[in-house]
Amino acid sequence: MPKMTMVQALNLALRQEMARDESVIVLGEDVGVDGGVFRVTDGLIETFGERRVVDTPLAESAIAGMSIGMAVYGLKPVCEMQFDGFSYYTMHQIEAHASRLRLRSQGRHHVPMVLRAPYGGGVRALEHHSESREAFWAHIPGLKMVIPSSPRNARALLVSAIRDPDPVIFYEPKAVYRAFREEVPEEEETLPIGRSQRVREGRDLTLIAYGAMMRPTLEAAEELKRQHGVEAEVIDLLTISPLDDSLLVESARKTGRVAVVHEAPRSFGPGAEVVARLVEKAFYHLEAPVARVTGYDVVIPLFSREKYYLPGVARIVDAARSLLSAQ
Amino acid sequence: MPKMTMVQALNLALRQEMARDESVIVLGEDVGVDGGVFRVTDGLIETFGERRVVDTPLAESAIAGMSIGMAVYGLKPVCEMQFDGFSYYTMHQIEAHASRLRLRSQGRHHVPMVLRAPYGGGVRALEHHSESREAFWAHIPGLKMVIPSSPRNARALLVSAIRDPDPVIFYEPKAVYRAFREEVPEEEETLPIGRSQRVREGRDLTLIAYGAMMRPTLEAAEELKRQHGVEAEVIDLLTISPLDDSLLVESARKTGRVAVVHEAPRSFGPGAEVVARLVEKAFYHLEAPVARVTGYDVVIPLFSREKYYLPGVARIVDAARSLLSAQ
Amino acid sequence: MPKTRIALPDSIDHLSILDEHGKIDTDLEPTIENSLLLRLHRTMLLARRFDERLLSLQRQGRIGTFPPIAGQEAAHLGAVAPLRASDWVVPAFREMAADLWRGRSLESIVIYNNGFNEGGRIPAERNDMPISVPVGSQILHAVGIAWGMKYRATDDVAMTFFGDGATSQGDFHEGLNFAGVFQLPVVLVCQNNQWAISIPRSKQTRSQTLAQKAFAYGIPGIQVDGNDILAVYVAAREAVERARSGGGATLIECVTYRMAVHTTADDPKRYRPDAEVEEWRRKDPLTRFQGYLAAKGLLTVDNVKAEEEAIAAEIQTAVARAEEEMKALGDPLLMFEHAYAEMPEYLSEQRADFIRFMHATQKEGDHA
Amino acid sequence: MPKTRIALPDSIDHLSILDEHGKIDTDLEPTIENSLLLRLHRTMLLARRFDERLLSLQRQGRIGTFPPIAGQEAAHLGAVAPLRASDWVVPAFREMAADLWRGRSLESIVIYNNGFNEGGRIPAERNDMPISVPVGSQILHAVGIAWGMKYRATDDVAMTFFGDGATSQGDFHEGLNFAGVFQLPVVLVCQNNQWAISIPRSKQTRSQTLAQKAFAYGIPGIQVDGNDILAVYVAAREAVERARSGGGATLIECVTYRMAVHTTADDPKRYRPDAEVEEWRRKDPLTRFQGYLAAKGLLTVDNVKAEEEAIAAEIQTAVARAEEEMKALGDPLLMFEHAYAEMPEYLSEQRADFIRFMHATQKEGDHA
Ligand SMILES: Cc1ncc(C[n+]2csc(CCOP(=O)(O)OP(=O)(O)O)c2C)c(N)n1
Ligand SMILES: Cc1ncc(C[n+]2csc(CCOP(=O)(O)OP(=O)(O)O)c2C)c(N)n1
Ligand SMILES: [Mg+2]
Ligand SMILES: [Mg+2]
Repeated sequence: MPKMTMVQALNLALRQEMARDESVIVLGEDVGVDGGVFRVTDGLIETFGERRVVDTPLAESAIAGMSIGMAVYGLKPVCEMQFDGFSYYTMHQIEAHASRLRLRSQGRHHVPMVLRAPYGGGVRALEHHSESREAFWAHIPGLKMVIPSSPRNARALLVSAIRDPDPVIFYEPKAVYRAFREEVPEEEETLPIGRSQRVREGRDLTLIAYGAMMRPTLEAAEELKRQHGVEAEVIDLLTISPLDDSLLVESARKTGRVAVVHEAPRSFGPGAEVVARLVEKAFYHLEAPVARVTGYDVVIPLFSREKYYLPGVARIVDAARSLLSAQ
Repeated sequence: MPKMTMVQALNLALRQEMARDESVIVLGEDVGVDGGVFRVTDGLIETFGERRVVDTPLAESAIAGMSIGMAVYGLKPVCEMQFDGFSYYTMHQIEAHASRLRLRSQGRHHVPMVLRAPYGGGVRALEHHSESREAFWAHIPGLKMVIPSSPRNARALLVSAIRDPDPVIFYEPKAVYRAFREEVPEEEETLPIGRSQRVREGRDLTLIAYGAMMRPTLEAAEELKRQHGVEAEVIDLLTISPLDDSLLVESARKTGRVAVVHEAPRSFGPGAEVVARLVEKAFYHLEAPVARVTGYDVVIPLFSREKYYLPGVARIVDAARSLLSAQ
Repeated sequence: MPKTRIALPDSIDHLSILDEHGKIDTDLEPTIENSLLLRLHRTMLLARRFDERLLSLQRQGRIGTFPPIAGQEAAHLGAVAPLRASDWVVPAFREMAADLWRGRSLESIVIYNNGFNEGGRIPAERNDMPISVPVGSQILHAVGIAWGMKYRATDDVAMTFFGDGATSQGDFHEGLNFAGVFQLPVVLVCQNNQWAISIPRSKQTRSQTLAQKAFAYGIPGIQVDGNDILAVYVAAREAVERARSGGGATLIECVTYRMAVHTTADDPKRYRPDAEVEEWRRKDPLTRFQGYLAAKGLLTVDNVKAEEEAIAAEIQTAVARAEEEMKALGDPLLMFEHAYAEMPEYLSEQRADFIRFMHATQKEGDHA
Repeated sequence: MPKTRIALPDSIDHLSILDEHGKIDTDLEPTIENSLLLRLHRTMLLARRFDERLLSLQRQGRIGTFPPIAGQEAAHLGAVAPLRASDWVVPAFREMAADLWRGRSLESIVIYNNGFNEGGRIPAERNDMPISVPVGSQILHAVGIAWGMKYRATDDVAMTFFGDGATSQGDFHEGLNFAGVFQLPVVLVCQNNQWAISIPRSKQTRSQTLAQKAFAYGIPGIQVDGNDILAVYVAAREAVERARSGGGATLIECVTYRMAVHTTADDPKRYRPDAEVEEWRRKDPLTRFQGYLAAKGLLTVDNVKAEEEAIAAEIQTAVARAEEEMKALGDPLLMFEHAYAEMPEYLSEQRADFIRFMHATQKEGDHA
């Protein structure tokens, strides 16, 4: 199996899905000739032409709204937001239409579109280029909100998202784009949307994370083992919404101690929902308050101070140790 | 003291603040001659003229964006969204600018604007006229998110919001607009933003709600007492964000049993944050899982089925009784 | 040539064929088959009467808030008449006459206005989008559908409707710009009915016409007398043909008038003089069209009377049938349908809990 | 008159005074005080050299990503030159020459580009808004500020900058429409530098000029040679005077060129031919302006040499000072500042926990 970066793996997913199904269309700002500012769509225009790889004018609401129309018409648009921080221009189109046309038309229309956006910090970028606002989308009924964490699962989830009959917001952790390589099979591979994964077994505590936070979380798990002899179970959400809580609940019941990690601001963030689900379904097994290791409730600072804002290995280990010493 | 509806009380707040401070400007769609579709701005144009009560073209992003400019220039714009369901068009302006200009300019500029929007169900309205998406705004650092529940606190909070140096999203429960009257003093009255209120004392369990959900919650508390001899403590959040958890924590420590009520969809909704805070700060006092009595994770149905979607007295009582029978 | 006037090829025409006094410009009069003229008339009359009936149902509390269409029937029907079934209409919320022409049932309208999502159902055999309430937002969907039509190399056309107020929205601008850049087969029909709730056209924008906004996107724009069904038809036909033949998008501004309330929750006395309404009453598109048809010998007093009776019966039956159908819609569990292709687990749990709760409270005899 | 051409009073002029061969149209040549001309030249030269320096700092890893301005200096400086201090400039992100003219320090630019929020600080004595990254969004702020100016009955003016790409955004449309409807003292300066990252002007919109988009809002529009500082100045002065005297908004399209990369993260070789860049190099605004000043006897080779040296020293000092200043910005707790006027309780708790954590891990010797 070839080793790929996440950018290459996403490109593979797009390339194969476009080859497989000519209703798949890629559109957005600079996705064509330029190959996308992160090069996720690199070379697609050479293979599939301007007909299927569409450089659009600079207008996010239109990119989303046109995608909705395309999807209703029977195409499978995969549109790109250049950065997470500009995707809120599409909020109205997504909330009012993408997520509801199935309901509004009583099943006659549906919106099999994918809206891709690089999210999160870690690449020394400008303001609005490092946000993590997946909670916005996760709160909208009728939408799906997916965040991969590695090249291989990114490829498989993007394929699933494209084939999904419902609209999927697909956030790509830009810090992971080129951070490491992983074997990704040439052959088609999908992953079910709406399922989280246990990526490390452990009995002492549970760490729940997703996206770019998976790496520091896994490192923290290693360090906990190495330095403290603690076996942390690690779960990768993969789908934020609809949130599948079965694995979380199972793990929390086993370990009784849970921390959830994300880079989004803490208050009203995705971690709160994880806590609420665990309280609903595993309350009597919890031996300590579920901890949230997250971004702070401020705008993510410009890049020189970003590292203090983003949860890192040390903060996760610190939280885990508090959890373990509880009671 | 005259008895007023919430609409009248809000009108009083605007009228008095405009008289007191000529930098207060009211703007929005149909807020002038028409007095607002709910009549909250009724008569203001007669008193203050077109200069200060501004009918705008139909463009929500512009209403918000222009308000940002006005506020930076030193005015205090109070802009109206005709309905909650159209306020997401302003998400970009609010997220990218209103909430950040203080930070971006390092204190040189700030954005003392208020964005008012009627929210929630209960008035037999059309699609997009009954949403409850306060969680969007609550998740944005730098913003404040306020929701009154009665004529008197609506008036006092709106006055505080107008005087606040930071941007405030002010959701008005349209189901309460004309539902009942309350004494509202002619004299100036404010309420601190960022403080919740205990509106009923009790020792058996805690009900936390806000906005339109306060009435069924209080009725549920009455019914719990009448039918089951249970003393429910009731807390009105008033400010959703920045969330003041001190009272919630204090009450949860006392009763050990808590339900949070809102009409927003459950997942990733405001209730999750309440649960998370209680877990962080009152975990060892909780005798049962914190319950969420909320809208379901679907788009709020058109009005004929709305009553099944919205939490009512019976659902709150039902949840309270489960809480009490836990363990 | 340091200060040069730039030659702009575009210009804006105003088109009017059948004037408010019934005078016809025979040079411009389109050749339309008699059967089509009569079908248009029937739909116009049906729409007018049904609109009146909805208003009375609303006053009786038998439906909820709705937006009447009176005065705009010609601007609806003239526009959709050149379309074929495989084309797509992407409406706003005030194009009931166009909806009826496209095959929407009276029943579905009554059901929708009673607050049942089922009233929005689009039958499998029909294209077209359901009603779109957020002003201007649907324009982008029409652009996307037109993109699909071009991609699939059909010669179908998407036609979208929106009001004068909608031209202020960002989505209007973005949609027209995309339509221009991609040369899409889309017809953009602006119902300039002079008001956006209480905001008059003059306060909506400072541009002299709405049609000239087409300049900004390099597409043709035309202004028509929207109460003249012949003028609307001619402009729409030209635009539809342009779109079908690869000529791209057209903006049509129909100058018309909203005769009634904005919605039944609105009181126009607060913001506009009766005299203005009276003035427009003289330009009524229905009487104007009827005069034309009578002059052509296609309509007699007796014809009209017979049609009125048939229409009254049709409406009567439809309302009764809708009220009957709604009895079958009482199941609250329907609110969990159509959220996703497959119901997510947590939503199933919520649904199950709702069922438990309903049983429990029904047993106790209250579920307020 | 059933099919009538509507008389539209608007038209679009193209203004050019000093052409790329240095030929001057003496009829149109503005009278500008020599001292102003020389100050403009100095700022232009400073901006050019500082831009070059930033590029080399970026290549050395001493600053982060930034958007170079080379080629657009005339379109920046000609626009802001007619402003006074009490006016407000509302920039996008590529108007460094205008920023310098308005008093922004070189230091703050270095600090900002090093990823410190402190670099965005606006000094108390200066109006103007900080950099705005989301394309087109800032236009609305200028409109709101202009609203305030009109409300306060000042004769100040707001001037906002944006690119060709920005004209596609909904916020551009909404902003210009509001500016027209409320007749606001705002000057809308479009930097049409032919590219929005990889998207050429021709794919951004189908309209022949960007200036003609003003028609849609009933405001005047003009296109100018953006590499001709005299033409830009004349057009801006006219627009500023119109705005000051209650005549409302103007759209100015400066036709210019982005000579360098979009940002230092961009590779224009992927999407545009070198030949195009070469062609524009011949239109360089700096050499053109220098030729004009030399012909006027205001600039000699020696003058320029002296200025170049002074500027090199100024830049050198500023970079050194900025790098010194940044040493004092190491405190991570600064990230909790300026969120609100008063820090909310829960944020204070987070801050306290951060302090606890920093102490704990510093003690253990790692805080990766
Ligand atoms: C985005 C949005 N903002 C506000 C509203 C509330 N609203 C409904 S109709 C309307 C006026 C629309 O005017 P126009 O576009 O002229 O259409 P008309 O009602 O005249 O048919 C308004 C403000 C809405 N539906 N959508
Ligand atoms: C709303 C938004 N979308 C996307 C981007 C990413 N982006 C930054 S600059 C740019 C192109 C801007 O083109 P133009 O307006 O012509 O300005 P220029 O860069 O040429 O100065 C894009 C797409 C952004 N900053 N904001
Ligand atoms: Mg209208
Ligand atoms: Mg550009």
